Amino acid sequence: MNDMSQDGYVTEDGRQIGGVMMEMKNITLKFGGVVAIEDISFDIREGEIRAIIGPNGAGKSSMLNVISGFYHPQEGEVWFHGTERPAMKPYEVARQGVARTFQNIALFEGMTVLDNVMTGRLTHMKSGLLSQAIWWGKALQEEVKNREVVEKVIDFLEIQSIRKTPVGRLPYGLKKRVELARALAAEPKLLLLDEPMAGMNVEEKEDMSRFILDVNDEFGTTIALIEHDMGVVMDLSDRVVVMDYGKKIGDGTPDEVRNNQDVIDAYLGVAH
Amino acid sequence: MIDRSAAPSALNSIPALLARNATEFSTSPAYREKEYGIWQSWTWAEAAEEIESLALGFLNLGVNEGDYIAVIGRNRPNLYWSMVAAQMCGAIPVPLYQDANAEEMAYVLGHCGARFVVVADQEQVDKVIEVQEQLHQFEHMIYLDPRGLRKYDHSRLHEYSHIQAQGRAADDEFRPVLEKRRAALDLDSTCVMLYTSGTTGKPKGVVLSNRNIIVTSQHSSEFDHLKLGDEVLAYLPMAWVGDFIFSIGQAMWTGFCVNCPESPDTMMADLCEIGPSYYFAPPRIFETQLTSVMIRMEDAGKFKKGLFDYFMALARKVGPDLLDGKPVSLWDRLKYKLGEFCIYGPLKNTLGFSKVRVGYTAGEAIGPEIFDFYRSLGINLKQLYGQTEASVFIAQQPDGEVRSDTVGVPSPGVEIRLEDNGEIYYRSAGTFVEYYKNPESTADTKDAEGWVATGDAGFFEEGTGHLRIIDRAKDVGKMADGKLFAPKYVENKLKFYPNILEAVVFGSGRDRCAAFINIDLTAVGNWAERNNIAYASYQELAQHPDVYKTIQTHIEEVNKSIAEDSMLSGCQIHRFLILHKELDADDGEMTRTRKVRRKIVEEKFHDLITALYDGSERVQTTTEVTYEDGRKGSISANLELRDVAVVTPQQKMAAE
Amino acid sequence: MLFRTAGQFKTSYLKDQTLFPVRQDAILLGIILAFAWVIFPLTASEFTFQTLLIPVLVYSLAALGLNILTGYAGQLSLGTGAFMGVGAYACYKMITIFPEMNLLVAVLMSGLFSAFIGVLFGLPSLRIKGFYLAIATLAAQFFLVWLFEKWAWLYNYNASGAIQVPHVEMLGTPVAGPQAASMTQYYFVLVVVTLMTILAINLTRGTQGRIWKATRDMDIAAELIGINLLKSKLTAFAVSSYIVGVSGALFVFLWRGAAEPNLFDIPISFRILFIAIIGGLGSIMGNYMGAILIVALPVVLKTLPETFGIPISSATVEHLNVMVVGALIVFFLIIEPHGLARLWTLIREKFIIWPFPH
Amino acid sequence: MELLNQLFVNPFVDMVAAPDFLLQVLWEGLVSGVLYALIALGFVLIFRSSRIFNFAQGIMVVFAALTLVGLYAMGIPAWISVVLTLGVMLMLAVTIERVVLRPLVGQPDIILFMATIGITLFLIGFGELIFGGENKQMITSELGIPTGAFELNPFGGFLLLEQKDITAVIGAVSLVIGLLLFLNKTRMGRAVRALGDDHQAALSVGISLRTIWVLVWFIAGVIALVTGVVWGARAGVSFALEVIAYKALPVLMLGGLESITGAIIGGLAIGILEKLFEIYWGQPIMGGNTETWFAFVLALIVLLFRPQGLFGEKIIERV
Repeated sequence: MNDMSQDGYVTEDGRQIGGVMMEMKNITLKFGGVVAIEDISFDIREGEIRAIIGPNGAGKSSMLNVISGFYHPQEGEVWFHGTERPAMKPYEVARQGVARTFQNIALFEGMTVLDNVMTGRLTHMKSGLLSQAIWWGKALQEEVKNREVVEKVIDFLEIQSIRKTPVGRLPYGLKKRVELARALAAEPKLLLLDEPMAGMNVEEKEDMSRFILDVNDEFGTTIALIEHDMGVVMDLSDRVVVMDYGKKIGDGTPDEVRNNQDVIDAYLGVAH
Repeated sequence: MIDRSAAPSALNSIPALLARNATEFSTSPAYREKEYGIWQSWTWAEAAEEIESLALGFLNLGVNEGDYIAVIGRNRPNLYWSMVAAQMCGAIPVPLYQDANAEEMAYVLGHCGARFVVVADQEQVDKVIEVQEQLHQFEHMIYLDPRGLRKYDHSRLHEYSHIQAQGRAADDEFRPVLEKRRAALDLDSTCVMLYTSGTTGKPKGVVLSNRNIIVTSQHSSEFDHLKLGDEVLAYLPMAWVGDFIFSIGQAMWTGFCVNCPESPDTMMADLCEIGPSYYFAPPRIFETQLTSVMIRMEDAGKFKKGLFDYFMALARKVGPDLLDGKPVSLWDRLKYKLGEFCIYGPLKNTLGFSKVRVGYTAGEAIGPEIFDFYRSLGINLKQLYGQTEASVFIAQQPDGEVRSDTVGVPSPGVEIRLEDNGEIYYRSAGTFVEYYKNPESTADTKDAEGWVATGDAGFFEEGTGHLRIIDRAKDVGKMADGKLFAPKYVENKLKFYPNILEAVVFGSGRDRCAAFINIDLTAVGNWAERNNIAYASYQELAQHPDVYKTIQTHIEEVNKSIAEDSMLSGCQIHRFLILHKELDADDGEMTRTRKVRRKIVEEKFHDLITALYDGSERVQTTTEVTYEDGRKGSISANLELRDVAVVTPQQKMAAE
Repeated sequence: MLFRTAGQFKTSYLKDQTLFPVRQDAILLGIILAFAWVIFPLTASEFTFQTLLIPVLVYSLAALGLNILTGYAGQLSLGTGAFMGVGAYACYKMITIFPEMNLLVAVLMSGLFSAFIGVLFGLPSLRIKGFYLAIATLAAQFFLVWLFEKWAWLYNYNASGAIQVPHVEMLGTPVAGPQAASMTQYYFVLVVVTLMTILAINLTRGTQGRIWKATRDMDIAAELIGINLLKSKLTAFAVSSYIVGVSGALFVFLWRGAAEPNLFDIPISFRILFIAIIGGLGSIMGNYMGAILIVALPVVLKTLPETFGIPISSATVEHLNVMVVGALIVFFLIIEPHGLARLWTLIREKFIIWPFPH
Repeated sequence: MELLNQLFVNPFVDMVAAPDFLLQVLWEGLVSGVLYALIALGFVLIFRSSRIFNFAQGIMVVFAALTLVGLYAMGIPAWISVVLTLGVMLMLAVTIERVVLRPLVGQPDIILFMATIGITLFLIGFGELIFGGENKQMITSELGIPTGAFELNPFGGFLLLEQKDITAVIGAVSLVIGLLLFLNKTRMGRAVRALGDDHQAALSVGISLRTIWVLVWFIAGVIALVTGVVWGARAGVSFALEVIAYKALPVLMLGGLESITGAIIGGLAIGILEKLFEIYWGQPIMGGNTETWFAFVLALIVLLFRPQGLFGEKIIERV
C-alpha cells in the first residue's frame, strides 16, 4: 500500500481514512522453538476496518495478542500513534485505548451483564479505595457517570432486556455481543475483535457485522479483526492482511487480496 | 375538582391545559420513559418547556396554521410532545400506525397532505423516504433517534433536538407568533386527526375538535375519579383514539403521569415496574396474560397448584361481589383476605396490576371467564363501548355495576338511540366533526341532528338499563329458517377458550352454521410440548387429530350454551375446520387492531367454505401470504373438516 | 409472595444502584438489625453472649475478611488464623505499651499491621496460582504461629507464653479484661462489625469489587481489559488481612480474654474457611449465616442430649461435634456448593415470582 | 557481623567438625523425607486421576494406623488386623467415591478441596469417637518389624541406624517400586496415568472413571497404612501425626501436583534440608522447632522463581 499517501485514503463507500495509527514492523514471535509469527509488517490506519485473515493456525491470534501486548515479540517494533511502544504489560496497553474481544468468550461469569460492561470502564475509573469504601463523593459520581456511558452502549447494542441477567445464563450469540459491549464501554481508539463471528448462525453473523459497521460509523472507532471465514471479512473490511504459517502472504483491499494467487492457494488448502 | 380551579372557558385547547398544568402542577411528573435503564422523568413544567421549544422550532421551520404534521413511532414522550407542539402552532397532528407498511403510509400521508413528518428512528425515516416521491406537499422530516442516519441527506431531514435548539435560539423572534397562534385556538379548532383502519375499504381521517377531546376527557375523568397522581402506561398505538384520549386528553385534563415503556419486548417488565393505577388493554392482551398465567401454573408443584386452584375457586365465588360491594359472609371475607396474601396479591404483583384502580377493556367482547378472572382478583376491570368517531366513549360501566356481557350505561353527556333493526345511534359532545375530505361518508354516518350510526346492533337490558352488543349490525343476519344469525356472538364464545385464537362463523342465509378456527400457538404448542407431540409448523400442529378433538369438544360446549338462548340457538356450529394459516393484518384478513375482515376472509377462503357445506371429508387448498418484509409467497395444505354434535333447543317458546 | 415489587421503579442511577432496590429487602434488614441491636442484648443471658452472640460476630467478621480475598478476588488462603494472630498481638502490644490508648482505635489500628503482613505474603500471588498459592499461605500460617511462640517480646516475656488481656476502660466502663460486662463487649464488637460490614459492602459493590471479581473470574481477560492484576490482588490481600486482623483483636480482647500462640493455629484457619464457604463465597451476608451455623452447631449438639436426658461425656460431644461438622460441610457442598447465601437468593427469587414456579 | 558468622560460618564449621553427626542428621532427614514422599505420592495419584486436592491424605494415614492398632487391641491377630484395615481403607475409598465425589463431580476445584477437608474432620471425629484420642503404641514387634539398631563408626565417630527406620525406608522404597510397576505395567495403572493427561484416553482403555477413582483412593489408603505403620512406629499413633500430612504440601509445591518423580525427590529433599536447617540454624539461632515452617518457606521461595514447580513444564498462557 505504498501508493497510499500518509494522510490516508477514501474507501468505496466514501469514508475518509486517516493516517497510520498503529504499525507493526518486522514482528517475529517464537514459543520455544516454534515460530508463530515470522517477520511480519503492516499498519492500521485511523478509522479503518482492518482484517487479519488466514487458515487456522496461521498465527492470527498470536498477532492480535502481540498488538494487545499479551505476547511480546522477540524481534520487531510496535509503533502506536507515531511512537515506538516499549514492551509493556497488557493492562498498560489497554489504558492506551486498545480494547479487545476474545475468540472463546472471556466474560466474567460471576457478574451480571451490566457489571461486565461496567468493567469495560475500569480504565476510566480514578476514585480511591477510601472514597469507594464510604460510597460517597468521587466514587459515587464516577459510578453514575460511567453507568451513563455504559447504558448508552447497552442501548446501542440492543441488550436492554438482559441488562441485569448474569452472563452465565446467556446464549452464545448474546455473550459475544456483551463482550463487544464491554470492549466498547472502554471507548477505545483501537478495537480488536478476535473471530467475532466464530460459532454464530447466519442471523447472528449478520447482526454482528451490522454492529461492527455501526461502531465504526457512529464512533469512528478503528477496528482490527481476525476471521478465518473469508466471506464475512471481505464485506466488512477496508484492507486485509493475509497470514499463512506465520508469514504474511497478502495485504491490500479485499479485491486485491481475493485475486492474490498465494492467498487462493493457501485457502485451497483448508476446507470451507 | 380541577374544572372549578380554572374556568373551563380558559381551558379550551390542549396547549391551554398544558399551560394550566405547567403552572398548577409544575413539579409533579408529567411523562416518564424507561430509557438507558432508568425512568427518565419530566415534570409538567419541564414538559411545557420542551414542547414550547419544539413548537418554536416548528415555526422556525415554517409550520403554518392548518398544516398537517404526521407523527410516526412507538409511544415516546417526545412524540406526544410533537403533537401538542403542532397544536400550539395551529397545525393538526396526525398520528400514524408505526407498523403500517409503506403504501398504507403513503396513502395517509398523501390524503392529509402532511407538510411535516415527525418520526422515531431510521426504520420510519426509510419508509417515508421510500414513498416521498408520491407525496407532493411533504417538505420536512424530523427524527428522534439519530442512529444510522448520519450519512443521510439532511436537506429535508432534521434531528428533533436540533429543531428544539433552533427553537430556543429563535425564541424572541417567534415567541409572539406562538402566543398569537396559541391564543387563536378555541374549542372548535381541530385538535387531532385520526385515521380509522375501517373494517372495509381505505382508512378515513376522523377530524376531532378540541371540544370533542376536552369535554370527553373531562366527563370520563370525573366518571372514574381520575386525578393527579394516577399512573398510566402508554403502550397502545398512538394512532388509536383510545391512546390519544388517555395519554393526551385525560392526562392533560387531570395532570396524571404518562409512562412509556423502554421497548416492546420489555413492555411487560416495565408494566410491573410502574404498576399503573389506570390501565387499558384490549381483551386480547388480558387473554394472552391469563393464558400465560395458566400455562406457568401448569408446571407448579402439587401444593402450590392446589393452593392456587383453591383460592382461585374462592375468588371466582366471592371476588366480584366484594368488588361490587355486595354482601359476603364474614368467613368468606377472611378466607379471601388469606387468599389476597397467598395468591391474589402476588399474582397481581407479577402481572403488574397491584395498583390498578380503574382498568378498562374494549374493542371486542371479552370472555366472561377472562373478565371474571381479573375481577375476582380484585382488579376493578370494566368494559366500555366506543369508537373513534365518538372520541371513544359511548357507553361504559360505572363502578359496582360491572358485568362481562354488557358494555354499561351511556357515558355522561351521551345520548343513545336504537333503530328497530337494533342498530345503535349516539349523539354527544364527543361526536366527531367530519371525515377529512370525505363528505359523503360523513353524511352516511352522521345525520343533520348529529346522530352517528355505530353500525353495531344491540339492545338495552330490562331493569339495569345496560347496553348489550350483539354484533355488527350488517353482520347480524338471518339463517335460511329465519332464525337470528349473530356470528360475532358465537365467535367470542369460542375465543374464550385459550386454545382458540380466532374463529370465523358462517351461516348467513344458510340452514346451519360452520366455522373456521385459528388455534392459539402458545397454548396449544405448550400442550403439545407437555404431551411431547412434535410439530414443525403452525400448519402441522393445526392439523393434528388430537388438536381437532380438543377443539371439537370446545365447540360442542359452546353449542350447548348457545342452545340455552332460544333466540340464537340456530347459531350452533355443525361443522368446522382449523385454518392452515393464522389470520393476519399483513394479508388484509384483519385490521391493524386485529378485527377479522369477514368479507375478505369469505372471498379468500371461499373454497373452504363450500367444502364446509358440501360434506366433503378433506379439502386441498392454496393461499397467498405476505411475509414481514413484504415479499409474497403461498402455502398449500390439505385440511380436515369435522362434524360437531349440536343440541336441539328446548321447546319453551312453543308452550306460550 | 412477601415481595411486592410492582410500582417500585427507579428514576436515577443512584436509586437503581442502592443496596436494596426492593423495599422489602430493606425492611427485612431493618428487622434483623433490630434483633441484633436491641432484642438480643435485652434478652440474652451471659451464656448466650459468650457462646453464641459474640463468637458469631467475631467469626463472621473474620470470614468476611477471608471472603474478600477468596470469594471476591479468588485467592484461596489457608492462613487466616495467623493473620488474626497478628491483629491480636499487635493490639496487645499497643495496649500494653500505651495503656491510655483508646481500645477502639487500637483495634482498628491493629488491622493495619496484619494488612502489612498480608501484603507481604500476598506478593507471591502474582506468580503462584490456585492450590500452590493456598499452600503458600500455609507458609504464613506456620511461620507466624512459630513466631508468636518464639518471639517473647510479643507476649511481654511472661512465663506462660500466652497474652493476657489487661483491664481496659472506655468512658469509665470496663470494655476488656476480667471486669468487662458481656453486654458492653457485645456492643463494642457489634459496632466494629457493623462498620466493617458497611465498608466491605461498599468496596465489593463498586469499582474495586468489579476489579476483584474480574480477577477472580478470568484473570487473563481482566488484565487485557486494563486491570493491574498485582495491584488488584495485593489490595485484596491488604483489605482482607486488615479485616481479619481486626477480627483477631476482637477475638482476643472482647471475647477470649487470653490467647496462646496455638490458638491461631490451622484449625481456626479452617473454621473460618468453612464459615466463608458454607456461608457462600462472594457474598457478604453469607458470612453471618455460616458463622451462625458453625458456632451454633456444637452448642446444639451439646444441649440436645441433655434436654433428652441422655448421659453423654463432653469428650464424646467434642468428637461427635467434629464429625458432624465434617459431614455437614460435605452435605452443604453437595446440596448448594455456593453456600447458604445462594440458597437464600434462590428462595427469595421464588418468593418474588410466587405463585409461579419459574 | 556476629550474626553473619552464626548464619554463614558456624553451621558449616560444625558440620565439618562432626561429620558422623552430620551423617546422623542426614539419615534422620532421609527417613522423614521418605515418609513425606509417600504421603505426597498419595496426593499426586489422586490429583492426577480426579483433579482433587485431597487434603484428607494426612488423616487417612492416622486413621489407617488407628484402625490397625484399634483392631489389634480388640484381640485380632496382627496380620489379620492388617488385612482388615486394608478392607476398611477399601470401604473408605468406595464410600468417599459414592457419597462425596459422585455428587460433586464437575464442581470447581475449591469445592472438592473443601469436601476433602470435610472428610478430614469427619475422620478425625469418627476415629477419636471409636478409638479414643489418646496416643497409642504402634504394634511394631507384632508385625515383625525389628526394633534394634545398627551402630556404625564412620570417621571414627558414631552413627546409629535404628532398624525400624531401615525397615521404613525399605518398605517405602518397595512400595514405591510396586506402585510404579503397577502404574506402568498393568492396564488399570496405565488408565490411571492416562487420566492425568486426558480423560478420553483413559476411558478409551475401557475402565469406568468411578472404578479408577475407587482404585486410586484405595491405593492412597494403602500408602496411608504403610506410612501410618512406619511413622507410628517412630512417634506413636495419635492425631498429632496429622502435622506430617501438612509436610507433604510443600513437597507438592516443589515437585508439582502431578509429577510422581517430583513427589519422591521433593520429599527426600525437604526431609533432609529441614533437618539440616533445624539442627545447624534453627536450634542454635532461632530457638528451634523450625520444621513447622521451613519446608513451606523454602517451597515458597522456590516457586517465586519457578511458578510451575521444579518438575512441571513451562506454561504458555493462551487467550
